[in-house]
Amino acid sequence: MINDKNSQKIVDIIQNFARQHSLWVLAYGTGCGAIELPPTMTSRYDAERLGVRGAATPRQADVLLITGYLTTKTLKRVIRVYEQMQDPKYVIGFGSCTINGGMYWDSYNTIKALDRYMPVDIYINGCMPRPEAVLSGFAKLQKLIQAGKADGAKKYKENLEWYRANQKNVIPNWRMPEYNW
Amino acid sequence: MVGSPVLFIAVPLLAAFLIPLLGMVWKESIRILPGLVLLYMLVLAITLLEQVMHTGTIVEILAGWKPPWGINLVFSPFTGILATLMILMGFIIWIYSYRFKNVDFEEAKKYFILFMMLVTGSVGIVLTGDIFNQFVFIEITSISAYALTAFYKHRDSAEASFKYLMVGSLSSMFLLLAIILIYSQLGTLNMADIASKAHLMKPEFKILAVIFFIVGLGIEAEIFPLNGWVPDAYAQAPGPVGAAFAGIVVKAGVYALIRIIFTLFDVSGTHQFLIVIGLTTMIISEMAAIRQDRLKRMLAYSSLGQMGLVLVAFGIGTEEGIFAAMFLLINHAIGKSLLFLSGSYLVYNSADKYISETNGMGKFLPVTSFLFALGALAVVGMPPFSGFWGKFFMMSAAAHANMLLIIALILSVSLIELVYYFRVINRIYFYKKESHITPKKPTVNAVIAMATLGVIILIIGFYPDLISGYLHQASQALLDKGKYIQDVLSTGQLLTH
Amino acid sequence: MNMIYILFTLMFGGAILTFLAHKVSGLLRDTLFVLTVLASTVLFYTKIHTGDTVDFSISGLSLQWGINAYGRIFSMIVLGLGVMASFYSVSYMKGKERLGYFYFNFLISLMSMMGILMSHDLVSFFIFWEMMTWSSYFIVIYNGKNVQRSGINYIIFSALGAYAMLMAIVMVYAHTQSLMIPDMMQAFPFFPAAYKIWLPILFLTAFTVKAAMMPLHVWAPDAYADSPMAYTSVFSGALSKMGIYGMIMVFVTMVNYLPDDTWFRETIAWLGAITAIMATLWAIAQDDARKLLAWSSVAQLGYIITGVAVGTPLAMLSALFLSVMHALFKATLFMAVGAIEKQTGTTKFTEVTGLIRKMPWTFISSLLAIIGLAGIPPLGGFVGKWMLYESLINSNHYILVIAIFFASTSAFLYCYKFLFGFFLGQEEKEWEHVKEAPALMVLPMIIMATLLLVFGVFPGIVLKPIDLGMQTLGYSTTAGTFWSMSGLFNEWGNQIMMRPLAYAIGGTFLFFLIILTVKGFKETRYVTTKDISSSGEVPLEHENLTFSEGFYQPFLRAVCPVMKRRMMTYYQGFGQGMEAFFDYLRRVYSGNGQTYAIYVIVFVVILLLFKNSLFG
Amino acid sequence: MKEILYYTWGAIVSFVVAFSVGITYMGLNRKITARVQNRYGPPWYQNFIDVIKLYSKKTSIHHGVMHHMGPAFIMVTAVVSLLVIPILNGNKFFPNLNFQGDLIFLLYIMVFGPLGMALGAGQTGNPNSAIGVTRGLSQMAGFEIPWVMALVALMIQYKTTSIVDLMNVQVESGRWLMFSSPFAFLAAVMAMLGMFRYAPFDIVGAPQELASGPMSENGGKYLFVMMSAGSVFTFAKLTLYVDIFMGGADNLIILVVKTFTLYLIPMLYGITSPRYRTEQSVRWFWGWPSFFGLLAILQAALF
Repeated sequence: MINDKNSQKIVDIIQNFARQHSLWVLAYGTGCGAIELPPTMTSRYDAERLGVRGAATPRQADVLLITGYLTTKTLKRVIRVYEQMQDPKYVIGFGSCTINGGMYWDSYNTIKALDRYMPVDIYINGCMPRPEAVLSGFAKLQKLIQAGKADGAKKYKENLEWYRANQKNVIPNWRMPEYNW
Repeated sequence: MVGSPVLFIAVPLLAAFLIPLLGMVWKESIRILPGLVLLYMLVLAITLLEQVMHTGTIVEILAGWKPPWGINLVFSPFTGILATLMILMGFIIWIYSYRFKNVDFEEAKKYFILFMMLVTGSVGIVLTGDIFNQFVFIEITSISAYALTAFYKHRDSAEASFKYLMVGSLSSMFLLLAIILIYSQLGTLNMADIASKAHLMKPEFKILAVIFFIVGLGIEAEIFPLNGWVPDAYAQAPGPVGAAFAGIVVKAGVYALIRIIFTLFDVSGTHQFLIVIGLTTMIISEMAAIRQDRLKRMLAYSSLGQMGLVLVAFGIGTEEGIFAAMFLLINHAIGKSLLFLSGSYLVYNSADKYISETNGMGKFLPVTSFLFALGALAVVGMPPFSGFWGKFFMMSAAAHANMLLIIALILSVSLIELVYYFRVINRIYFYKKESHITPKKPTVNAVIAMATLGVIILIIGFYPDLISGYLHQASQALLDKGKYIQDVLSTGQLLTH
Repeated sequence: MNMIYILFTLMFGGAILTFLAHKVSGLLRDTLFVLTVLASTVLFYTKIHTGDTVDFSISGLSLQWGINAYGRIFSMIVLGLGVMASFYSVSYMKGKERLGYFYFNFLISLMSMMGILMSHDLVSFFIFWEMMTWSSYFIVIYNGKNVQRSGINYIIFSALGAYAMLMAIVMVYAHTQSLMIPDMMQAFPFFPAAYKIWLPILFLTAFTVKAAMMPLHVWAPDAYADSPMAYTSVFSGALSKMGIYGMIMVFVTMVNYLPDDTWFRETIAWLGAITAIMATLWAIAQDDARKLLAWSSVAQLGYIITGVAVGTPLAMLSALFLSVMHALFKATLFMAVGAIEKQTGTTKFTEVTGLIRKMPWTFISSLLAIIGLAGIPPLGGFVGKWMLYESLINSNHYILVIAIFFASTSAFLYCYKFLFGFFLGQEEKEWEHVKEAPALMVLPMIIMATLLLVFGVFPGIVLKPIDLGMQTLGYSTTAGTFWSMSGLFNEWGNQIMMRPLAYAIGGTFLFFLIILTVKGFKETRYVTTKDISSSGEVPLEHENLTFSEGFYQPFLRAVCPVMKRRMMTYYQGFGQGMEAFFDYLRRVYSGNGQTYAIYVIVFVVILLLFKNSLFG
Repeated sequence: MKEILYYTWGAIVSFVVAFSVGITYMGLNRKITARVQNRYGPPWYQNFIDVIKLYSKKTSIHHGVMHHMGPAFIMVTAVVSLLVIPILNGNKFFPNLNFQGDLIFLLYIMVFGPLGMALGAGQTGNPNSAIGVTRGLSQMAGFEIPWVMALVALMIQYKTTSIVDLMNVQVESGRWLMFSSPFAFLAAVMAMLGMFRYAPFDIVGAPQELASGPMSENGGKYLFVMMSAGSVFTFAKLTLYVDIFMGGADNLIILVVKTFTLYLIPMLYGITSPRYRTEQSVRWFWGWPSFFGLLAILQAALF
């Protein structure tokens, strides 16, 4: 019965619906982008009507929001946080800095392309992206989830060695527990 | 018949004089002779005591003069028990001090002579039936005690001895005054005779005599304002002498006081006076004891407190009270002697005899420490050791006499006593030894002496019936004044026939 | 020879033999020790029957030993704990010094506790009481820690109590000419009025010292904490119950006959409740497990005292039941602390963490014991507390029940602290080598924790002997009335209502545990305690992030006004004042011969001046 | 056997009802909070979605046996108190296990779960969890006082320790205890604020401060069970209050109305309040609420 394909499909639909409408966000306020989150969450734009809600710890979170540039120092922590999150999990790159370094494109200690180090499901462009952009980003993510295409975590698992190599490349003293998903 | 009471005085006195003579012949004899004498006396005392218990008081007349005029010795259950106790203590202390001053012949000779004198005098005080004779014995005891106090010839011991001497001579003076008063009034010195004629005395003279007796004997019996010499003397005298003071001399003093109060005169208020003075002694000396930092002084003060308790028990005045007092007396003699004997080994090699110098001795001197603890428990009155029974009988006697407040006072003072004894026990067993102290192992004879005392404590603790029968008779004998008079005086009559 | 004599000879002889055997060999000593306890237990339960007595006399005092049903309740605690603790201590004390001394005093204290229970007269009661005091005292100072503080405190307060009791005993003896306790009971209504007030007060002073009631409790935390844990289990579990034993007798035989006993009962009950509250608060503030459990013992005894003082049949039943339960769970907990101390060398919560996987059996038994202590169903503690509340409410003690409830709620705080401090928290490299305690130590704990569970579900096992004992004390049987009326018990005293509830608890728990386990079984992983969500930071091996310093700081801040004053400081002040006074008085002995001569003269003068009033 | 089945069926039904009502309440709480804050807010069924999402999380981690069992403990409290508290007057429809003395039983079983969960939280080794637990326990020692005072007042006034008896009293007299024992009700309601752990008493799991405290290591299925238990327990507690103070309910609709009215109190008080520190909240509970509790006891003792 459980293995039956149709019922599995129904279960998938329900699960995806639930995942889609209940996004608990762990906002990693790395850069200036963090300032855009309060308006997103509060009365004006009210992200909670989409089911988006803050999560306190990585164990409870579904979405990791990288709000801005990442230095190599913070990258280590971000990776740690990402690895502590439970499947299914999604990453949103927030602002230009996560895409190509943005205004820090030539900084010696800033990460330029986030997706070399962790699987990003959605990038939100802008410097800074306005709350509307953030909301549209969430909506896009929800669509991806509904379609079952937000599989960054799976990619990360599959290409772990490549990611690890990149990560170790920029982080000099790599003292982290093994990733046990 | 092994002998008669007169031997209790004659033999040790003789021995005291023989010691130097024999010492010229065989040096070891100065050590052995006292022991033999005391052993003989002990056997004699026990046989006589058995006899007395069954047949009644033995009165012996010296030199053929019949009682009202001559000197007589009374071996009643009461005096007999005290004499036996003293001789027993003397014997045990002899065992303990057998090796005392082992190397120094002259010193040892002096010690044993004085010790024999001390025992003679004390036993004499108890046994004699003549009041002037008693005075003489008190002087013998005192003088040997002065000498023994100053035995070490240190500055401190000489000072202590001098204090003792000063107060002691005052005591003799008052005693003599009292005796003169009595003789001038009644023309007799025989105790029984005085007792039977006491009502003939003018009341004010009687009271005066009692007061002088109380002061004179109170110094020996260590009652409160008169006992300033005690801590110094106990602390400065050699260990066995301290034990002898606590186990023998005080007992004699208390006996004399009690005899005066119970038998000689029936002045009203003396019992209450005993209680008040006993309580005062007890409270003040226990308070002083808890603040001592030297072991022997602490023991001395504690001894004062115990004697105060004994006086209170006598002051109750009932048969039960006297029984309890006797019990306490015996327990104090045994327990305190044990404490002095073992305590002097605990602080053997320290100059100042501080309590803190007993730290950690439990590890190095296990037997001595154990016996000290046993003695302390017994003195404090922890069941099932001997002290408990004394305290319990005393309490119940007081309760029967409806003296509840006194019980409460005594118990609160006992609390103080308990605290300082347990402090010492804690130090002995659970503190680290001070590095500059080298413990001295007790000699075999010392261990035997202390162990004997320990065994007696345990035996009495578990089986108080062993002595309680005797003590009941003794207390009846003390209370029955008429019988005492009759016994003594009728012996005289018998002789005339 | 009577079996009772044999029992005491056995225990006393065993004690001495054990002491002597210490010099010969360790194995012989341990064997003798355990055999003595076992043999006397077996002897007691097979050969000595309720109602057996033996008469004898010492120095004209006629004494009697025997056992009644009331004493049997407590003998259950004493011998049961004795057996458990003896096995435990053989393993716990291995390799320590002065074991002969320890075992000797251990056996003597067991013997004297049995003696207290079997004394039918006041003198042997007192003798055994004092023997219990000094033997336990010698164990309290066995470790040599804080000897002058905890030891002397203990002995002072015990002696205070004992002397109060001695005074009461001689008062009774002087008045009735008999030392028999039954005679005293019969004669009490006819005592003079002053005696009727003072006797219970004096007796209660003695008993409340051992039961560590409020103004007389200051010795208890130190003494419990400083004695070796192998003995503390007996000390806190059984020895303190002797105080309860005596208190109940006083309340039943004396307070009941007071013309107006309400104020008396209320005072004691409130003192018990205040003890419970204050000791609980102090337990919360402790960082050392020994201290925590010691204060907790004081608190638990506070409940029992309240129950005794209220004195309705149900309250008495609850007090006795709680006594048995307290003996079980507190002994288990002290043993657990001992096991941890043995394995890690420390008992501080701030030092040891995360032992749960290293010492699982110790954890399980202390978990059960803690649940019992906290009074959470279905363990034994709940039954006792439930009866206590019910009795307090029925007897109109409204505020008292709040006080007790407050204490019992706050108890959760230290209960959690105990479990968390040792067993939970981060698992450190420092304690990686720690292994489970030896079987001989774990087994007694497990057995007692299991008993706690059994007694919780089938309280009738314990309630029935208690009921018999209460009938000896003159209560009518509680079996038919209270047990069935309460709806919690059936006529056998077992928890009928608890059965469906236990099914519900068990069923729910299992169901959701299965859901939790089965759901995504393959994707559920164990991660170490270093792998925690701490802002992306990875704690290093030597970094211990466990929260243990200032554990209940906010709560303590909230209650700090009541904790500002400590009873101890008052006693210390009193003690110092007394010593200063003594020191002042001691100067009477100036050490100056002239002064002494003057004393003599002054004494004579005073006597002469007042001769008429003194001897007139 | 039949009885067991009957009770099991009853338990399942009550559980489902309690779960759905409770979780709806929590969703409504979010919605109302949002409206008060001038937001649109999530839909009322948002918490359903959250629960399902948590259930459909694929992976989860635990830190040991106690941590694994923690949510089950708290579920036990929720379910057993639901079974003991009579849901409707006269035990209609929902078979129940109440008995004489169940009030005291409830007081203790309500601690069982949180304590068990606290053990689980302790095993995670996360300092935030332990801090949260200590705060929770401290706060519990605070609010239990007025709560017990209120209960004791009722117990002594009506000489019973059974909830059903209290309900019968109200049914017979037709007067809610809320009106006949107003102080007890006040004290109990003030204690309820602490029991629900909404602001201003939400320091236990304050997300910004403690990263949700005791739950900070729980995710996925563990959080799912805890959330369900929370919703069941919410319903159980509200039902208990309705049973004791508001005359119980004859059918589910009345029950829902009454419980929701009651639920508005902590909810609205919470929305409009900042957060107390632990000692502040503890002292708050020992202040006015306990005073009202005392008044309640006085009232019960005197009248």
